[in-house]
Amino acid sequence: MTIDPVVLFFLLGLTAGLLRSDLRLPSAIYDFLTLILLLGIGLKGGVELSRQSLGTLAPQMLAILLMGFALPLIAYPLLRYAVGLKRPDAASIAAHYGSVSVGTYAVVAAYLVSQGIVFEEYMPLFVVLLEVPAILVGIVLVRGITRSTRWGSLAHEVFLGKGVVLLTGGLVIGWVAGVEGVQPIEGLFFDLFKGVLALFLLEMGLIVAGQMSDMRRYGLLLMVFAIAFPLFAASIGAGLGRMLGLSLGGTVVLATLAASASYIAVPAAMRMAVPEANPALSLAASLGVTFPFNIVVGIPLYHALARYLHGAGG
Amino acid sequence: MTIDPVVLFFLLGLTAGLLRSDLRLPSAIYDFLTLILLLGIGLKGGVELSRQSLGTLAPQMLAILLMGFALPLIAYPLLRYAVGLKRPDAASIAAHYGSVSVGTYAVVAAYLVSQGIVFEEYMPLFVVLLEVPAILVGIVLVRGITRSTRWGSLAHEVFLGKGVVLLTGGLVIGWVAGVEGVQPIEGLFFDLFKGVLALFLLEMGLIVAGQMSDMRRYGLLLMVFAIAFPLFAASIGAGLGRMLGLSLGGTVVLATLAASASYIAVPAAMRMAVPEANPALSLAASLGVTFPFNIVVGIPLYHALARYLHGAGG
Amino acid sequence: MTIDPVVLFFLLGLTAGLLRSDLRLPSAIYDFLTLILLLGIGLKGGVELSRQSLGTLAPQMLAILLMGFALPLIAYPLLRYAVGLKRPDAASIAAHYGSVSVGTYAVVAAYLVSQGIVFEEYMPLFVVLLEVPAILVGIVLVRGITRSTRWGSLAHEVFLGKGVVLLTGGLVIGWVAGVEGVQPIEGLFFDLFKGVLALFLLEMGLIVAGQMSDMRRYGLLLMVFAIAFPLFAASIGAGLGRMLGLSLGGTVVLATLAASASYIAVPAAMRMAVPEANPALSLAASLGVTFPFNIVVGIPLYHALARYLHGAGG
Amino acid sequence: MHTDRRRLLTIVAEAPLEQNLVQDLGRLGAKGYTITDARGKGSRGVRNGQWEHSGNIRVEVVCDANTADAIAAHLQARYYDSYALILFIGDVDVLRPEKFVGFSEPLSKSGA
Amino acid sequence: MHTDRRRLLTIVAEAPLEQNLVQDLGRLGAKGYTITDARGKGSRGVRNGQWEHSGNIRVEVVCDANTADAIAAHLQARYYDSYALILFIGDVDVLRPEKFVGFSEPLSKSGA
Amino acid sequence: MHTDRRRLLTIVAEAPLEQNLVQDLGRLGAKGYTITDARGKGSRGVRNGQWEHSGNIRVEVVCDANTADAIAAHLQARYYDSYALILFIGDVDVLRPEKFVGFSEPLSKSGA
Ligand SMILES: Nc1ncnc2c1ncn2[C@@H]1O[C@H](COP(=O)(O)O)[C@@H](O)[C@H]1O
Ligand SMILES: Nc1ncnc2c1ncn2[C@@H]1O[C@H](COP(=O)(O)O)[C@@H](O)[C@H]1O
Ligand SMILES: Nc1ncnc2c1ncn2[C@@H]1O[C@H](COP(=O)(O)O)[C@@H](O)[C@H]1O
Ligand code: NA
Ligand code: NA
Ligand code: NA
Repeated sequence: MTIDPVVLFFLLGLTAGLLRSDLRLPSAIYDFLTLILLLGIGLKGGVELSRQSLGTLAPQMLAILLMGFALPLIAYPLLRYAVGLKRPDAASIAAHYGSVSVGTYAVVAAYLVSQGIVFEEYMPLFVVLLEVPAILVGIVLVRGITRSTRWGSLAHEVFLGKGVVLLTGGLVIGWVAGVEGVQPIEGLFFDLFKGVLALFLLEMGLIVAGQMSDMRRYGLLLMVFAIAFPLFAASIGAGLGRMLGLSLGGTVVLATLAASASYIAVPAAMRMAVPEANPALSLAASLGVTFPFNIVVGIPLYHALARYLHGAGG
Repeated sequence: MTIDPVVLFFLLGLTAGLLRSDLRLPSAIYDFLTLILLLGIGLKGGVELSRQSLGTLAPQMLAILLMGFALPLIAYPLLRYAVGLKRPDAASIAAHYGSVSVGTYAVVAAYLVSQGIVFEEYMPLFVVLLEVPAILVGIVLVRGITRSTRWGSLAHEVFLGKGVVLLTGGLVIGWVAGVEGVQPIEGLFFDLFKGVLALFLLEMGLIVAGQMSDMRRYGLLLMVFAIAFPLFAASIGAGLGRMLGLSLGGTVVLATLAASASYIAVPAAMRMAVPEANPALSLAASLGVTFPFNIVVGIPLYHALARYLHGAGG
Repeated sequence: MTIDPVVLFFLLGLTAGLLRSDLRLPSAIYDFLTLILLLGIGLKGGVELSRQSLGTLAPQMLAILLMGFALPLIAYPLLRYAVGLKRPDAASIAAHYGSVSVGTYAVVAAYLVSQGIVFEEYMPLFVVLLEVPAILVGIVLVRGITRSTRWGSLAHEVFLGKGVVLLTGGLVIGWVAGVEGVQPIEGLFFDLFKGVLALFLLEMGLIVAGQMSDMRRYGLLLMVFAIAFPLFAASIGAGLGRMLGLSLGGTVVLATLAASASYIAVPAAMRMAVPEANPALSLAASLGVTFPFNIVVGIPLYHALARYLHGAGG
Repeated sequence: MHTDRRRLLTIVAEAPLEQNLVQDLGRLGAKGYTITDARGKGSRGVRNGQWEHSGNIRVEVVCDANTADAIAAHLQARYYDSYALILFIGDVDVLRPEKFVGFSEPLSKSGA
Repeated sequence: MHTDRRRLLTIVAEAPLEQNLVQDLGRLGAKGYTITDARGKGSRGVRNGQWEHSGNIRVEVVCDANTADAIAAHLQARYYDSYALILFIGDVDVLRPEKFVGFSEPLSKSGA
Repeated sequence: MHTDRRRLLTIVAEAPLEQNLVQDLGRLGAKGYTITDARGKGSRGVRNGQWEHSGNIRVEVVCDANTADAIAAHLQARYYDSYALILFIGDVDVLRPEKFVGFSEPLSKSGA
C-alpha cells in the first residue's frame, strides 16, 4: 500500500504539530485554501452535470438523501446508549457522522485519480446532498418537532453556511458554464487543485495534532465509535453504490463519503442550533480520530471492499 | 446574450451576501487577489509596450489624458446642480466617475478574450493614465488652486497609492523584461489570471451586497446618475476610440473605461484630500450601482455600440 | 549584465517602500508565499535526491557541514574585534552569516535557470545542512558549553523552526514520492514558483526599505562587514564547490549560499537563545545590506568567480 | 478639557456569536461597538483561532452605566451557560458624551 | 511592588488615518503606542474591514495625564468633524513609570 | 446586578514570546487569557508586524490583585531587560467572580 503524496503532507503537519514546531498557517490562508477546494470540487461536479440529464440522476439522488437521513438515525442510539452520552451530545455527534467531510472527499478523489481509477465525476452533487439531512436529523433529535422550532433561522444556518454555498455555487456555475466556459479558470481551480489540497492537509495535520491532546479526555468508547461507525457506514455506502450501479470508483467514493464525518458545516450549524452540546467532544472524534483514520487507513480499505463487491477482479 | 463565467462568480457573491450567508473572504485574501490582478494587468500591458514605440502612442496618450480631465468636469455640474449635492460630495463623486475601475477593465478584457475579439494589448497604459487626472480635478474643484494647496502630499496620495504603484510597476517590469523575461512568471500572473479574477468578483459581490443596503438612503437621483453618466461616458469613450483608430476591441475597452468609476484609488485619495465629502455616498454609487451595472449589462451594450461605430458588421 | 525580472520586483518593492507608498502585503500573504517557496525548494531537492544514492553524497554533505561550522567561527573574531561589537551581538551576527538565506538561494537558482546553466538539483539538501551549524556555534560562543545549557529547548528552537521543518519536510516528501508522485502537485509548487518568488521579493523590497532607515544608526564598520564578509565567504564556497567537483552552476550556488546571511531561522533561534543580543543590529546587516547586495550585485560576481575557477570558458 | 465618565464594557466570546451579539447590542441601546479578532483560553479550553470557528472576538462598547448593566445582564442570561464568553466593565472618560448615551436611535443593522 | 498611575488613552479610528495619527502621537509626546486592527459601528455607520480602507484601527497610548489631554484635544479638533474616530481615557498602574512620561525624546518616526 | 472588582492586566510584548508568556500565566495562577495580534512602537523601536517575528501580541488577563501583582513582578524580572514588553493594570468589574480567582486548577497547557 503506497501512501498518496498529499497524505504525506498531512503526516508532515501532524508530526510538526505533535513535536510542537512553531509552524502555523494563518487562518486567512486556511480560508483561502478551503475556498479554492470547495469551489473547485463544485465546478468539477457542475461541469459533469452539464453533460448529464438530471432526470436520470433523480433516483440516485433520492437514495443518497435517504442514506443522509438514515445514518444519523443509526448513529444516535449507539452514541446515546452504547457510548453513554447526554442527549444533545449524542444528537450532535450523530449529525457529524451522518454528514460528510469535503476534505475527505478531496483525498479519495485524488487517491482514485492517482490509481488511475475512474469514477462518476458528478459525485460533488452527492457531497452537497449528504451535507444537509444529518443536520436536520440532529436538531430534531434534541428539540423534537415543536411549534417553537425556528425553522427560518435553522434553514439559514443549514443552507447558507459557507460550505454549502460554495459547493452549490460551484456546481451551478460549472453547470451553467459547461466545459468550455470553465476552461479559462481551470488554471486556478483544477490545475492547482492537488497542490492546494496538499497545503490544506498540511494545515489539517497541525490542527489534528492540537485536537489529539484533547482526545484522551473524552474516553475510550467515543474513540471506538469514531473508528467503528465509519467502517459500518462505509459498508452501507459501498452496498448502496453497488445497488445504484455505480462504477468501482464511484462505489469507493460513496463508501468514503458515508464513512466521513463533517468538521466544518455541521459544527457551525450545531453550535447555533444545539448550543448545549459540547463542541469539543464532536471535534475530538470527527477531526481527531475519524479524519486521519479515513485518509490514511480507511480509503484503501474501502477500495478493497468495493473491489470485493464488484467481483474480485475490480 | 451569454454571461461570462467570471460574472457568475460576482452573482454568486451578490446572492450569498444578500441572503446574509456567513461566506466571507479574509481581507488578506482580498489584498492578495488585487495584488495579482494589478501586477498581471500591468505586466501584460508592459510586455506589449516593449513591442511598440512610445512615440507613435504619444498622440493617443494625450487624447486619453484629455478625456481624463474632461469627464469629471462634465460630471461635476450634473452632480452639483441636477443631483443637488454639496460641493465636496459633487467634486468627490465627479473624481470617482472621471477615473477608472481596474476590476471593470479586467472583466471587459476577459469578455473580449472569451468572445475571440482582439484589442490593443497596451490598454493597461491607458488605465494608468486615466486613474490620475480626475483626482486632481476633483481636488481643485473643492479647494481651488491656492497657495496653501499641499501639492507635495497630494502627489504622494495620487501617485503612490497601491493601485498606481502596482499597475505602473507591472508596466515597467513588463516593458523592461519583455516577452521572454516575463515568461517564467506567466504561471502566476497570466495563467491564473481569470481564476483570480473570478475569486475577486466573488468577493466584490459580497461587498456590493453590503453596499446595497446603504443605497436607498442616498436618493433616487444619485442612482440615476450612477447609470446615466456611465452610458454617456461610454459613448464619449467609444467615439474617442473610433477617432484614434482603435480596433473594435480597443473601442469597447475605452468605452468601458470611460463608463467605469473608481472604487480603490480615488476613494483613498479623496478621503485624505477632501475629508468633508461623505465616502459612503460615492461608494454607494460607484460600487453599489455602477460596477454591477457595467459588468453585467454595460459591457455587452458598449460592445454593441462599438460595433455600430465600426460599421454594423463589426 | 541584465537583471533577472524577479529582481525587478525586489527593486519595485524597495522603491515603493523608500518613497513611502502605502503598498503593503498582509503578513498572512508573506507567510503563504514563504510556505510555497520553502516546500517547493524542498520538494525539488527531494525529487532529485530520490535519483541519487545518499552514500555518494555523504562526503559532500560532510564538507558542507564543516563549512557551516567554520564560517561563523571566522566571522566572530572579525565582528568582536574589528567591528568592535559586544560578545552577544558578535556571536549572534556570526550565526546569521554562517547560516544561509533561503530567499537568496531561490534567486540564484532562478538566475541560473534563466541563464540556461545547469546545477546539481539536490542543492536544497545543502541549504538545510547549512541552516543549523551556525546557530549552534553562535550559542556556544555566548554561553560556552556548560552544564546549564538547555540543549533540549535549544534543539527544539533549531530543528523545529518553520524554515527547517518545511525544507526538510519538502525534501522527505519529494524523496518518498519521487518524480511521478510529485507530478500532480507541480502546478502549485513548481509552475508557480517564479511568480511566487517575484511577489516574495516585492515584499522583501518593502521590508528592506523599512530596515534601511535603521542602518545608518549602526555605524559604517558593520555595513562594511555586511559586504566584505559575503565576498570572502563566497570565495570559500566557490573554492569548496570546485574541490567537491560541483558543476559550474553548483559552484555558483555554493558560493552564493556561503555569502548569504539568514534572516528567518537564525533571528528566531537567537532571539530565544541569546536574548541580550540586539536583533535590530543583525537584521540591519543581513537584511538591509547583505540580502540586496547579494541578489543585485553578488550573484553575477559569484558567477564570474565560478567561471574563473572552472577555467575561463565556463 | 471637559470630559464625562462612561462605562467601557468588554466582551470576549467565541467568534460565531458575532452576528448575535451585534444584534443584541443594538437592541439594548449601544450606540456603537468595536470588534477585534482574538484567541485565548478560559474555562472552556483553548480557542486558538487557527481555523474555522475556533477563534474569539473581543467586543468593546462605550456606554452609560445603565446600558452596560442591561447588556451584561442579558448576555449572562442568554449565553453564559452554553457558550465561551466572559465580560468585564471598567470606567473611562470620554470627550463627546453624547456619542455614547444609550437608547436614542438604536442601532439595529448587523455589522461586520 | 511599586507602581505608578498613568492614563491609558484608546483611540478607535478609520484605518487610513494610521500614519497621520502615529505622527501626531509622536509630536505630542507619546513615548509609544500599540495598534490592533479592528472593525465596528458608530455614528458613521458600519466599518467592517472587509476590503481596502473599510476597517478601523484601535490605538492605545499609555502616558501621563497631560499628554493624554493634549492628544485628546488635538485629535478632537483635527479629526472629529470629518473622520470616523472616537477616544476614551482610563486609569492604569504601570511598573516602570519612566517608560510612559511624555515629551522627553519625542518619537517622530512613522510606524507600521 | 452583583459585580465584583478584579484587576485587568494587559501585556504588550514581542510576538515570539507568546508560548513563554502563556506558560508563565498558567503557572502563576491565571484562569484564562485573551490574545490579539498587535503592532506598535516603544523604547525598542518600531515593531510593525509586517513579516516573521516583527509583530507584537497584546495579552489580557482578568484576575485578582495578588495574581496580577505576581504576574507583573515575574514578567518584569524575567523579560524587561532583553525583550520588548510593557504591562499595565487597571480595575474592572466582573459578573462571575469565581471565573477570575487565581490558583485553583492552574492552567498549564500552552495555547494558540
Ligand atoms: N481570566 C481571563 N482573563 C482574560 N481572558 C479570559 C479569561 N477567562 C476567559 N477569557 C477569555 O474568554 C474566552 C471564553 O472564556 P471561557 O468561557 O471561560 O472559556 C476565552 O477563550 C478567553 O479568550
Ligand atoms: N459607543 C461605542 N463603543 C465602542 N466603539 C465605538 C462606539 N462608537 C463608535 N465606536 C467605534 O469607533 C468607530 C468610529 O466611530 P464613529 O465616528 O462614531 O463612526 C466605529 O467604527 C467603532 O469602531
Ligand atoms: N507608551 C506606550 N503606550 C502604548 N504602548 C506602548 C507604549 N510603549 C510601548 N508600547 C508597546 O509595547 C511594545 C514594546 O515596548 P518597548 O519594550 O518599549 O519597545 C511596543 O512595540 C508597543 O507596542
Ligand atoms: Na458520513
Ligand atoms: Na470613468
Ligand atoms: Na552564509
